[in-house]
Amino acid sequence: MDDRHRLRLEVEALLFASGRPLPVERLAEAASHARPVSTESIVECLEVLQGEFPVGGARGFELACVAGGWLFRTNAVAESALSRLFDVPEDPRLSPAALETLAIVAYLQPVSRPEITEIRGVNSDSALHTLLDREMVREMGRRDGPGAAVLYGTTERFQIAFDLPGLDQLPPLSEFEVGEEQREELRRRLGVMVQPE
Amino acid sequence: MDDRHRLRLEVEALLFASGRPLPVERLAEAASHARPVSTESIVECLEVLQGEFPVGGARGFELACVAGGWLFRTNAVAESALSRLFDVPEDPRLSPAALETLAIVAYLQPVSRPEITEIRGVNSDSALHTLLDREMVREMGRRDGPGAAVLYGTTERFQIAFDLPGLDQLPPLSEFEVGEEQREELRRRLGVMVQPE
Amino acid sequence: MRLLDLDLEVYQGPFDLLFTLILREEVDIFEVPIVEVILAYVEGLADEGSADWEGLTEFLVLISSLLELKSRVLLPEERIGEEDQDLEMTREMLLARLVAYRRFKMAALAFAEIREAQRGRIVRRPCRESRRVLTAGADIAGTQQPAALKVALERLVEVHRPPDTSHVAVLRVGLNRQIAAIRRMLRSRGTFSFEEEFGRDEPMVQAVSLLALLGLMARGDVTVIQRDHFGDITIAAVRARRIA
Repeated sequence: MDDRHRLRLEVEALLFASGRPLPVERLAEAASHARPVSTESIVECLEVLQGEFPVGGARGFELACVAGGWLFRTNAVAESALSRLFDVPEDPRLSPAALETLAIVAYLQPVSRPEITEIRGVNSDSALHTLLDREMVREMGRRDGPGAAVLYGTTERFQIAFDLPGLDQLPPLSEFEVGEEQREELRRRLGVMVQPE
Repeated sequence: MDDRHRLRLEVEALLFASGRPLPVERLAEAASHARPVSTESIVECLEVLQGEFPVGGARGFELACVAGGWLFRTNAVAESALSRLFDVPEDPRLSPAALETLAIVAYLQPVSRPEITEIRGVNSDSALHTLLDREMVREMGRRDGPGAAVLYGTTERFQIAFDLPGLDQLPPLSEFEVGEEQREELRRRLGVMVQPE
Repeated sequence: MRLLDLDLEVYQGPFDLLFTLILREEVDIFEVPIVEVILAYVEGLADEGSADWEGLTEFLVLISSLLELKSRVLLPEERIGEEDQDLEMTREMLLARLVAYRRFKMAALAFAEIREAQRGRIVRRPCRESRRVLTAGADIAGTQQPAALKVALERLVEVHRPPDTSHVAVLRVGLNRQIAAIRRMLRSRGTFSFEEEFGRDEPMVQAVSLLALLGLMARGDVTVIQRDHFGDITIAAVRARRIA
């Protein structure tokens, strides 16, 4: 492969991998790994690529100059296909992690993220994210005091999915009736620091 | 633009935008926004694109079949330029312990932590943690019965990182078997009864 | 016995170490300096500062198979046919584990190569975040079981009840310590009975004492007499030996 072809290959790879607009200087800098590459030769490459992938052309992506740099982006014509790709239908199943997290939120609400993590013993951010995303769980304000952790509770959508007329209709736990007092006892048993009130 | 060109444009855009391997069915599904698109016509588009962006070809990126789907990735030739673009290496090397653990998970999945330890003869928690962290390995549920050990398997990311079209494309484990000669030598050296004396 | 450089850092565990010792260094099992392997391992553990129980178990299994093989040679020769079969089994088991481990070690090396060839290939991040399209409320009504929530939470309560360990005594025993203890007794008395000294100790202490003893035998520092199978062992110091 001669130098010019190799440079074209590299510029193409850089633009593809970056995902953000790359100024000509930045491209030249990155391509100068073996010997110095001038901005002129970069501009030359970009012109060839622009001819091949023009804005609004017949290809799936196009080379555009935005925000002081160069960038590959998808062709607007493909929008309908793309939104079908990125709009993910809801998976009716709940992962074990999501179910555990949901159980904690359901029985102990309002409950904070650190408390959930403490009870489960593992980071629960992604499970919580899924539940928020699926609108099974929602933010319910913040705890008073320093740190002010966000508190989470269940939603109406949760009650619909689990066919619960009300939160007091959650199945009783073998050893606990789920009243206000028992909830505190449960928190204590699960090792959640009880906040000084 | 005729239908065939438009489909090609869309497939190109989908592959470009996805960042994850897209199975033929997924491409067909996304492209079916106006009227149903058959997997055959998708395969036809992929063949054209593969001709244009072959693996190890003269372009900055290539169309590869990994993890059961199709994916654009940069050409390995552009590595030096790319490493100058990204300050932090995208994927630090895996330690020998992590690679051993990964090999065990890849071939024996679903496999539990004690099973991995038994084969390696050392605790593999930290190696497993690294692999989970790097999303090369994931939890796959639990074994039935008491104790209920967590089971691990490999991820899509593992297949992308190791250029595997599918898990059935792993190099056969028999390739790594200790040879008959070595085995005999081992047997001999373990054989205390045949003391030379 | 020749000195081996036992830098355990280099090895990915006892099987790796043993495989290398036996094949690359061409050492017969008889020559493997078990005490040094154990000491290096125990020191490694001390450096790590945390107990690796699973690894320790595997290590003990390996070492005990090694010891069984070695002890057959070191202990007085009174073998009968049945024991030869046991020996064969121990040998086959050890061989099987070495071979099983080795396969994955080689696979790991192949993985490293594949990964190295792939390093330059970058997959870009997706152009946009996926958006979850929620199913209509009417369609999800009653799709989930409330009992599943109860089960999930009860399991967490179960997990968080710490096990009662009040009946477990803390046992302090170490290989170095037992080696030193045996040496002390030999210095003061010249000879002693295993049963009398360790017979009333915890099984773990007895096991480690036996490991220590076998290690000292392997070095040629002690000699033992065992009159009957499973009978008491009399231990005596080897005097004329310490030249170097």
